[in-house]
Amino acid sequence: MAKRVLVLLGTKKGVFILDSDESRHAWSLAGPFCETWPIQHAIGEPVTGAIYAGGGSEWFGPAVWKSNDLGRTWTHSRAGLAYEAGEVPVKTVWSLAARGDALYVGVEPAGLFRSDDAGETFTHLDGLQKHPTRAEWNPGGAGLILHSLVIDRADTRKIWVGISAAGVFHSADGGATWEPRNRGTRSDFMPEGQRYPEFGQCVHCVVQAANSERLYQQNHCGMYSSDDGGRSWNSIEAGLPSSFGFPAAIHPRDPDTLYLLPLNGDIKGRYMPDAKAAVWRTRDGGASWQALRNGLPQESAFFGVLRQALATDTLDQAGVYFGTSSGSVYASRDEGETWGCIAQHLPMISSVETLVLDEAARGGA
Amino acid sequence: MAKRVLVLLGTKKGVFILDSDESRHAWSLAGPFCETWPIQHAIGEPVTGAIYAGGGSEWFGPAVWKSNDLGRTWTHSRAGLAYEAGEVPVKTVWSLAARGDALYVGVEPAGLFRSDDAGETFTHLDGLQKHPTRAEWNPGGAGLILHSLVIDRADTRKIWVGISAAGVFHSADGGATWEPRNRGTRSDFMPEGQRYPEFGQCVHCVVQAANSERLYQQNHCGMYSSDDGGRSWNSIEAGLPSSFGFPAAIHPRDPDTLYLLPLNGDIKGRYMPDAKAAVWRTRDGGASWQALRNGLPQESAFFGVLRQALATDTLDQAGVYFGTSSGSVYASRDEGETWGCIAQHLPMISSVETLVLDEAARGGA
Amino acid sequence: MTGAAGNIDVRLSPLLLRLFPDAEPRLDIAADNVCALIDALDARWPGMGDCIRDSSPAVRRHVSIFVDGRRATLDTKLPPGTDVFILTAISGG
Amino acid sequence: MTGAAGNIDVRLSPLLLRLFPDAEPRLDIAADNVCALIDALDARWPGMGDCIRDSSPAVRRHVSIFVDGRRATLDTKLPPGTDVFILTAISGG
Repeated sequence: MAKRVLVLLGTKKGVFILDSDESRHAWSLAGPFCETWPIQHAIGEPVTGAIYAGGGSEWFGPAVWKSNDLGRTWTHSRAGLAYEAGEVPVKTVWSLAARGDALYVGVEPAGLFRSDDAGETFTHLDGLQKHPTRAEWNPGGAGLILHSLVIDRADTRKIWVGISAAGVFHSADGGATWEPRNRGTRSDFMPEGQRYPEFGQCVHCVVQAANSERLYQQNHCGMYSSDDGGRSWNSIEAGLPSSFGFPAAIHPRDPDTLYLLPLNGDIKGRYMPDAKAAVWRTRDGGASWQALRNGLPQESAFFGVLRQALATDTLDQAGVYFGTSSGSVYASRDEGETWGCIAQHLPMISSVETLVLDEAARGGA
Repeated sequence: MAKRVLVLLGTKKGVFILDSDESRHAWSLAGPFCETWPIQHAIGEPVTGAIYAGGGSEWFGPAVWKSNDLGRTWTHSRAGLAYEAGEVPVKTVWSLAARGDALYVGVEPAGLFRSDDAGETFTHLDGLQKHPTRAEWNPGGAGLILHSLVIDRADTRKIWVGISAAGVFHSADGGATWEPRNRGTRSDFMPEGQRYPEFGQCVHCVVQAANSERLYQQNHCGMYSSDDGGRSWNSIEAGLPSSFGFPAAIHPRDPDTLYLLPLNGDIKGRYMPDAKAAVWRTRDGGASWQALRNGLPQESAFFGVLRQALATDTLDQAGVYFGTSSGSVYASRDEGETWGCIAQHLPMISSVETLVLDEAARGGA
Repeated sequence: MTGAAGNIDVRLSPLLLRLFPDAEPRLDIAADNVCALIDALDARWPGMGDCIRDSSPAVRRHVSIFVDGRRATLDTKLPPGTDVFILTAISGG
Repeated sequence: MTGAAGNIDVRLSPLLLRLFPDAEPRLDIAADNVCALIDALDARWPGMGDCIRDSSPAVRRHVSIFVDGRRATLDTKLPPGTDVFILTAISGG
């Protein structure tokens, strides 16, 4: 059956949706949705076709928005999406992951919630709050944020989260108990002799490889992979122009293929290296890297790309998409070989995700 | 003598400078300067040729940067740019105004400093801190910010400041004493019956007309002019697509000509009305308005323009320039009739100012 | 428009109305204090309570509740006939 | 490299060095506590003090001073031979 591709954009001012047929040549733009709230993450659930968006209003606090008709109409809920009275209140939703009607929600200050009714009501999985190291977690410059959420494909009790700046934590029991999984990742911002702590790393993005249990991690200080569920991490940054970047996106079928967007460095402005835009790809699990620049701006590219703003689709050949801090979206329909700008003049883009549907589903957005 | 035009951009990641001859057809871009600090305002002083930039590092606090060679080299100073011990510290510099070697600096939390040695050292003009209403000033959502700074052309002891959200204040004695100047401006965000207070208005931008003592004010709630130094304000918003916007820029010679960039409204996303970009111009002091769209994006323009990001130059015909929240700069060399994009892919633009020099000054940036 | 005996007269911010399109911009409601008022609003329009009040618990930082023209907290008493405005703060950018 | 008798061993953040290109990344300096250390740095490189310390007075929120591996405040004592790192916090966006 013919496919339809939606690119879901979480932005500083609501959700936007780009929509194309499977040729991915022409895109229509709809939005802004979600009352122009700052949206950190918008995702699509491929089985139910639901679209979820999480963020936080500066007036009204956090909520999860939902559309069952591909963006045409939206509802919002915050039922149960709160800590106990007296705790620092939940400020905003940062990350979402869905499996059918189960929805996982990562928030700031760092915590994890779960919905079993497709985002109507939420339950706090309080294991992270009860972790013995919790009091020592460092909020870093941007706050204590649970921004990366990996639910194992085979066993949804197995969860990895990335928290800035506490590091990677793993639960084998659906969020009840957690352990730090940071061995081998650096903390260059600590004094010498304290740069490989048990926790406190500034993780930027964690993803799980396709058809595999392998994890990849873009960190504030380096790029890593792990073949043992995060118990140990190996540096795969050799060959990259910078060890600093935010997002990482996996190929939909090949566990050895990964896309990154390195920036020029932590303290040098955090834009494209040499102000020339490139996506970097490995085909061999990080042993070697190629710059993909064909069609991307090669001068004065002073934008950044945030941690959730790089994605692939599931077509063959895979599409690759990223959204910039300056509100442009670039897309490749050939696994990164060639690129084009498919939207511009948008608000700052926080997240990019794709939803591939059977053409019969056409009618929304 | 032939002229050279610099467009000074304050951005979230440093200062950038666009440079052209007087034809204003081709622009070269230099930057980022100022160690990619968040810069709220960058200005040029036309007599000395000095460029000043004010901002605040998230690590190191506020400073004023200065270049005496048109951007090639920079120094920074914060000597004296602090409140008394125990006060809430100065967070960032927001606005600058220069007259020869005198430099006025508006900061957050709202206060005013003055340098008499071209930005080497600063003295706090503490009249605003001592104002009897100070304790009641409302910081609003973005903080208590002195963002608008008008120094009278003829008499530098006469100063008007705009503070969010305390309103407009005037000093006739160089900053020693102040009085509120808000009569006639609305506060729609207050309960009915309290919408014309003595102070507490959410002023967005104050400018002084050319060759005149007239003031113009873009407010959160309306657009106003005053012919009595701000003692009373008259609404001039009829004919505009929205009463909400941030910047205002005067024509260099005609006191009746003013440029604005209205947004679609306070609670609707704060982007271009109908997502079509337009600068609005009056030629009759606000009695009527025309939309100037020729060459500006007319679809999906979901960007905003911040309060200091619209400027004119002093050539004949006057140039008009604005920078967007999505990092693009648009310019007109015919007083707004036609427009072109002269830079893109930049960080979020906070301020746009111009510096017109005699061609002999060429050599910097 | 003054309320029924014992009731208070509540007006809601346009931003809240955008979020809860079924809500009324102005309503009569019975509540002894601000906290009880928020509970009553939440009972009518589920979720509205958490939009106005956070789990501190406190009125959210950028929401203002004016009771007879003065800024109120959760404990502020609401005698019959009181005027209440629930407004959103101005905000930059 | 341990300092001269009575001195402490101070290392400065790369970000501070970018702002003060004449400063040395590592130096021996005499100071009884963190506040005196900052005064001494400011005397050598005018303006550096206000970059590290705000007018609260306190170490700036996103600057960390580690004294023998532990996070310090302005009052923290600096016995001779102490290792001091002046570092900048990680930060988003």
